[in-house]
Amino acid sequence: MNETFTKAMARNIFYGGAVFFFLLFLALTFDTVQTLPKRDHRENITDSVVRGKHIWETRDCIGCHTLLGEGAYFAPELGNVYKRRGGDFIKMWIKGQPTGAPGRRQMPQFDLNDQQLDDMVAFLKWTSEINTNNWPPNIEG
Amino acid sequence: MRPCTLIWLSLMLLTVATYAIGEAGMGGTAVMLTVLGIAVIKVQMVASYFMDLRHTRWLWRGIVLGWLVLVTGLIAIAYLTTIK
Amino acid sequence: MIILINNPKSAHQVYATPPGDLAIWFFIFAELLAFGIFFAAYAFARAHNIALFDASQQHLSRTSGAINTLVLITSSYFVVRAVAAIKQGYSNQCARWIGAAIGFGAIFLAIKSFEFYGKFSSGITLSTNTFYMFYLSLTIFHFMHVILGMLILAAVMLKARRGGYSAENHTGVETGASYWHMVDLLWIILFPLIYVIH
Amino acid sequence: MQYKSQAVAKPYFIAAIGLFLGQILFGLIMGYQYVVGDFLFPAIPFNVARMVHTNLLIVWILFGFMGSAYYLIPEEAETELFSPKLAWLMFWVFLVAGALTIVGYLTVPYATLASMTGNDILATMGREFLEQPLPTKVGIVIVALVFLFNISMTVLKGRKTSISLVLLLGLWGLAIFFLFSFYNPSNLVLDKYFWWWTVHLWVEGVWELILGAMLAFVLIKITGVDREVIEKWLYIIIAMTLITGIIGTGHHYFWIGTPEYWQWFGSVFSALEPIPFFMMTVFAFNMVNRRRREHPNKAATLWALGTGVMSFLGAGVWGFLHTLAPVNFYTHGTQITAAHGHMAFYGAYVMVNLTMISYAMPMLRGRSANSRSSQVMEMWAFWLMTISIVCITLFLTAAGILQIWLQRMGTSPMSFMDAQDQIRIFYWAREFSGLVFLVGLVLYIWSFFFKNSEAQAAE
Repeated sequence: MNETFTKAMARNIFYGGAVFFFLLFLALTFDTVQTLPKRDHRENITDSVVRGKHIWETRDCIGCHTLLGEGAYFAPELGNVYKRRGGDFIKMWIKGQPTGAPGRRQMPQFDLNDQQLDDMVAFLKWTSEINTNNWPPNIEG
Repeated sequence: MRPCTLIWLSLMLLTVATYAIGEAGMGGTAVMLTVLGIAVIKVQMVASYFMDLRHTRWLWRGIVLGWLVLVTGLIAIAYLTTIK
Repeated sequence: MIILINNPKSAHQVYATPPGDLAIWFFIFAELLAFGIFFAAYAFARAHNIALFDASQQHLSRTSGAINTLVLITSSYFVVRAVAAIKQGYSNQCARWIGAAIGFGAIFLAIKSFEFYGKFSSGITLSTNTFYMFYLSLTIFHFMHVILGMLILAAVMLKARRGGYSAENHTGVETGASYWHMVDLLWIILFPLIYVIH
Repeated sequence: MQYKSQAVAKPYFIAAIGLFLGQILFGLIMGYQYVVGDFLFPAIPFNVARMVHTNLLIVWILFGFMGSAYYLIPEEAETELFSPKLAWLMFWVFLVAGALTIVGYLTVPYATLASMTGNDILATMGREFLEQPLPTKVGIVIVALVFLFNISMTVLKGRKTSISLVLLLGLWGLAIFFLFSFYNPSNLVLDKYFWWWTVHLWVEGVWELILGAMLAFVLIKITGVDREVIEKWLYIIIAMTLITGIIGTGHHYFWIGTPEYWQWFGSVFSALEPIPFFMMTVFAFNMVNRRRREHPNKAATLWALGTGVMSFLGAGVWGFLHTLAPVNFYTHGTQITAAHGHMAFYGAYVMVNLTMISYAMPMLRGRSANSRSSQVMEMWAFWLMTISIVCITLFLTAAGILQIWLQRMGTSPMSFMDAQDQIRIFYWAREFSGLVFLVGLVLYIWSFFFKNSEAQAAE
């Protein structure tokens, strides 16, 4: 491969290609951000949902669970858990941890008060209503 | 008349032909294959004459024509499976 | 340029590599691959929903699509003339031909922009339906390639005007020409596929 | 080692390997917790072990990148490093910040750590790979900026080669995209959308530039092929990387609430993402076959070739396995993702760092290559670690396929935990492979302590 292709041209293609596709990516991002309001029902983000997300983050739930399929694969998917189990089950489950069953995977006790439990359920309810192009395949998630 | 001018004119004519077929609103397998055939001829002309691949080793023309046959073949298959 | 077969009788040589810098041909093949997959994806996506595709296709203006094809083919022709000119060393003539090619490229962009304006103002977006998603994706993706092609041609024109190319050394012109012909070649498939076949 | 300021790379490499060992230990803890759920509970719950595992991985690879830059840039720019003192200072700042963060994860409940470190002022914690407290994140930005200032000044005052330019582009890109980790909107969809700008545009964007530059540098030194040819290929490879990788981000935007067209763009462009890795493998083997000199460091050559192959397998093939939207619909959020993650990260970023360390460390210790016996030990380590990662990936792929079959297919899908119980055997096999990996890593570390009496003199 002697002078048939030069480093200068390869460099031009690198810069041209990178800038071109980054601009295209920005255009797609712009369109996505414009279209999102119609898909993620952001009007339902109440203060409780916001507090719920904060609790979700500060207890590092993503360290064991997946949310909309992203996270750790140690514990069940929680993106659709509100539809699978309902709010009361979620609160009862969080309060009842850890099970202490020998050899089973354990979830820590986070000592959430009732307000925090309601916020967590609100967040999980809101997350379950995002239009995810009907993912996951079934209710088991 | 340069060869490339001849090619240019025939490309223009084929485009008008495709447009006419489109305007006539004809559908069905025969029309689809004709339009695709015209597109294949036009692309082959551009690749061989405009891109001057006819003066190069067979490999380079083979890559472009192979790609062309593959793509138009897939398109034809996709359309054929639905029209019947 | 390595010449494989130098056949004095037929007065044309067979070159080992295509015109222009081989690196641009890597880029051309990658683009052909990406567009090829998109064309096939369009065809197979249509197979799932023919009525929707055929109905939405009626709203496209086939006339402006056809005119755009003629414009782009003519622009490609101008670039062929430019390469022919530089091969004899007429760099000014080459620059003028490329200038004309860029002009026609601008006409293409204008017609296309008018078409896009019509679609966007009537509220059509990438998320309206699958047909419009493909129509807008493919044509905008191609639209950006026309712009990139014009930038490359502009760079070549400026260098040609400064006499940067000669009969012996004009790889840059052929590189820009090859990319521009690819842009035209893609549109030649795109026009019948999106505007005509149903 | 032509410039004495290159010596600053040594502590970075040592810290990198140390943290690497820590990462593997916590990986083994997690692997065991997959089968014995209450192992070390509640002292180290799974999510804490995971934070430590993933954060140690990222930190040690950043240490490796910085060490490689401090070794490579002076030699490329043919001038002394702008300020070795600054490099030493940043080394300690980064090491202490990293260590404190890990100690914070392990000793304090995460919620308390969050309230202690100003997460209420600016909430950036609690997201995968970005669990670091705010002060650590700010520390990372400072260290990155000072590091970039240091090497950019070195390049500015020295020779500018394509390799150092590409490396700088990659490292500046790394710093810029890390800034998105400070953006944490309350709308989960927007949060995830831009979270991927840090994660994906790192590992499938700018990090591949760093990978390409480091591999090109080592290949020039080992094969002696002239710089022009290697840099030409480098540009073509990283051009394909960004052409496919930037829009390839779309394969993360299938199911998180973003519009449907991402399924087409994401699938098409990420399906092309293996091409640069394939080109890198062809490039590596091509250069080694056309080598103009017999470099005594055989181990580094093996690592360089291994990087090409394993990054193509792990990132390319295993990535393509589950990147098309119709396939990803079933594999998303299963062990298939974990399988791809392990081999891709090891094949691309762990191996390129070990390539650089394996090449540079003898130089930093005054010889062009280690003794034959040390290199043989290092090659044993290479094969043990690489085969172990292949096994982990195969076992997790099998686990993932079974998980999908049981949990997501058919008329009576199992619940998550029932499905997990059915695939315990693969988790046992994965844990065993992890132990083999640890043995490999220990051998790798041991190879540095071999007596090198009969080693060649410094180049």
